[in-house]
Amino acid sequence: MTMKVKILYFASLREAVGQSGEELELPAGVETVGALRAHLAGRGEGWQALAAGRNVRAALNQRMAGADVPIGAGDEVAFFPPVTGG
Amino acid sequence: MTMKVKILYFASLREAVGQSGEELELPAGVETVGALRAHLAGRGEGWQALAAGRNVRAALNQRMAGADVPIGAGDEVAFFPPVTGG
Amino acid sequence: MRPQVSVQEADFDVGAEIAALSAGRPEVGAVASFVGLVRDVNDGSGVRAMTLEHYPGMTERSLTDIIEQAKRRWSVLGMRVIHRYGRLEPTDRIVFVGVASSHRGDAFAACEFIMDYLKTRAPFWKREETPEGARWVDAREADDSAAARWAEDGTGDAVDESWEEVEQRR
Amino acid sequence: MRPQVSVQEADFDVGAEIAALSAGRPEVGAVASFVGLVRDVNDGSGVRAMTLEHYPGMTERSLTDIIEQAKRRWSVLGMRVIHRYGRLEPTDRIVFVGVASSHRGDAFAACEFIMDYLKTRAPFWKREETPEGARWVDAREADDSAAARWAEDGTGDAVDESWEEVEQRR
Repeated sequence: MTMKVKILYFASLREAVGQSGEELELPAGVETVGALRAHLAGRGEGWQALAAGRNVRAALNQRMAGADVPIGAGDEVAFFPPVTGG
Repeated sequence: MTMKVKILYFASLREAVGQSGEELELPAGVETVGALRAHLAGRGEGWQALAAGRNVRAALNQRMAGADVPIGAGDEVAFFPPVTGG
Repeated sequence: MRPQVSVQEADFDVGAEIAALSAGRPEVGAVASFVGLVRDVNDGSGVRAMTLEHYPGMTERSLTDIIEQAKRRWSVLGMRVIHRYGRLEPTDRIVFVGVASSHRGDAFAACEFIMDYLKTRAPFWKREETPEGARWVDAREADDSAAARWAEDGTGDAVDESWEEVEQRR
Repeated sequence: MRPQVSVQEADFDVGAEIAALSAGRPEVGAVASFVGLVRDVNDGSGVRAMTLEHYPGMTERSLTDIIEQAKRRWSVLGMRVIHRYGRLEPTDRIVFVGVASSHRGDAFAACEFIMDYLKTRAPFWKREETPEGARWVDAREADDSAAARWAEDGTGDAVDESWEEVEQRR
């Protein structure tokens, strides 16, 4: 069974990872927003911007989501720095 | 020595006393805003709107003034109900 | 120089007033504003129109005092108060307050402060025309308590308390 | 029907937006509004211009969520939020929030609430051009605490806390 998710990166995080988004087949064991973040940070170099200790926020299907929130096939997951609107 | 003051009445109080203002030679012993109010209330009829117990505010020379504030020659004293602006 | 306070019969241009508070001033990051309008109901009665009476001279002075208090209290870069008088009908504008600041917290606080004090201190009186006849609007308890929120030490409000309270205290 | 939320590159007409909130609605007595503008300084550096990036789709959704929260919380008759994105220069308008109510207390509170939440929850990011180069603006501590004032039970804010706090709590 395929477990594809859509991932988006914004602002300084988008610049750090060098792309605005990607489609990804979830590796086995990556079942939460936090696990996905850790998986991506493991790619090294610019992806370190997603490492633990960095001030990163996430959204699942366009709603703010904590690290524990489960993810599944077809979800849209976004990572970005704290917002600075208005 | 003459002790003339200018007195103004506004809104429902103006209607109650039947005039918008007057010049008055202060009677002997009337030396505060409160004493002036009591003096005017003593005129009877519509002037009862100035009697103790009625919700009346006063200004001396265009600033809100309590009953104890002294008045003197040339002052402008105004009596009116609580304001309802905005 | 534009006036900070206007007491007038004429209507005003809200967009132009707000724009003027920040025009050519790149240090302004926030403009909070308020527009008060005539409602068609008050205390359960239908209101066809109202007439606002004021105390010429004291009105301008009290609005200027309120603005000066706000200036001492918050970091503001510009303020504007316009209050109409005369006969007004439902949906007509009555009052405008606009405050420019570098930051939104100061702009909001000063704007609300000015409105609360204006309601309780500026010498305006409303007379409403209802189907049951004309009537003077009574001061609302809620307005006094809104203004009291801002009192720091009570001295500024002492002259505003009702006469009865002063007399009872003697 | 007019939209309640707009996310757009174009500028907006503040006077028209405020007027629309009360037009033909004689039950509206108060319209509180806020305009946010680009400043030429931030954290001590000169700002020549800035670019606002956003998350299309989530932006509209989060602004609509904020409005719905405000509706549940205060007695409001109309609300309007406009937020621009793209490149903006000092004195340019960024954001408009307007709230109509019967009473001014509700209008002010809902307007400030929406701005505080917008600053901390709506997915916008500012990149400033300064003489030292371009830089992303860091989230300000003051904005988070302004939004926290409104939290009733904490549940709504739990997802907004920083990742570090979540991890430390485990």
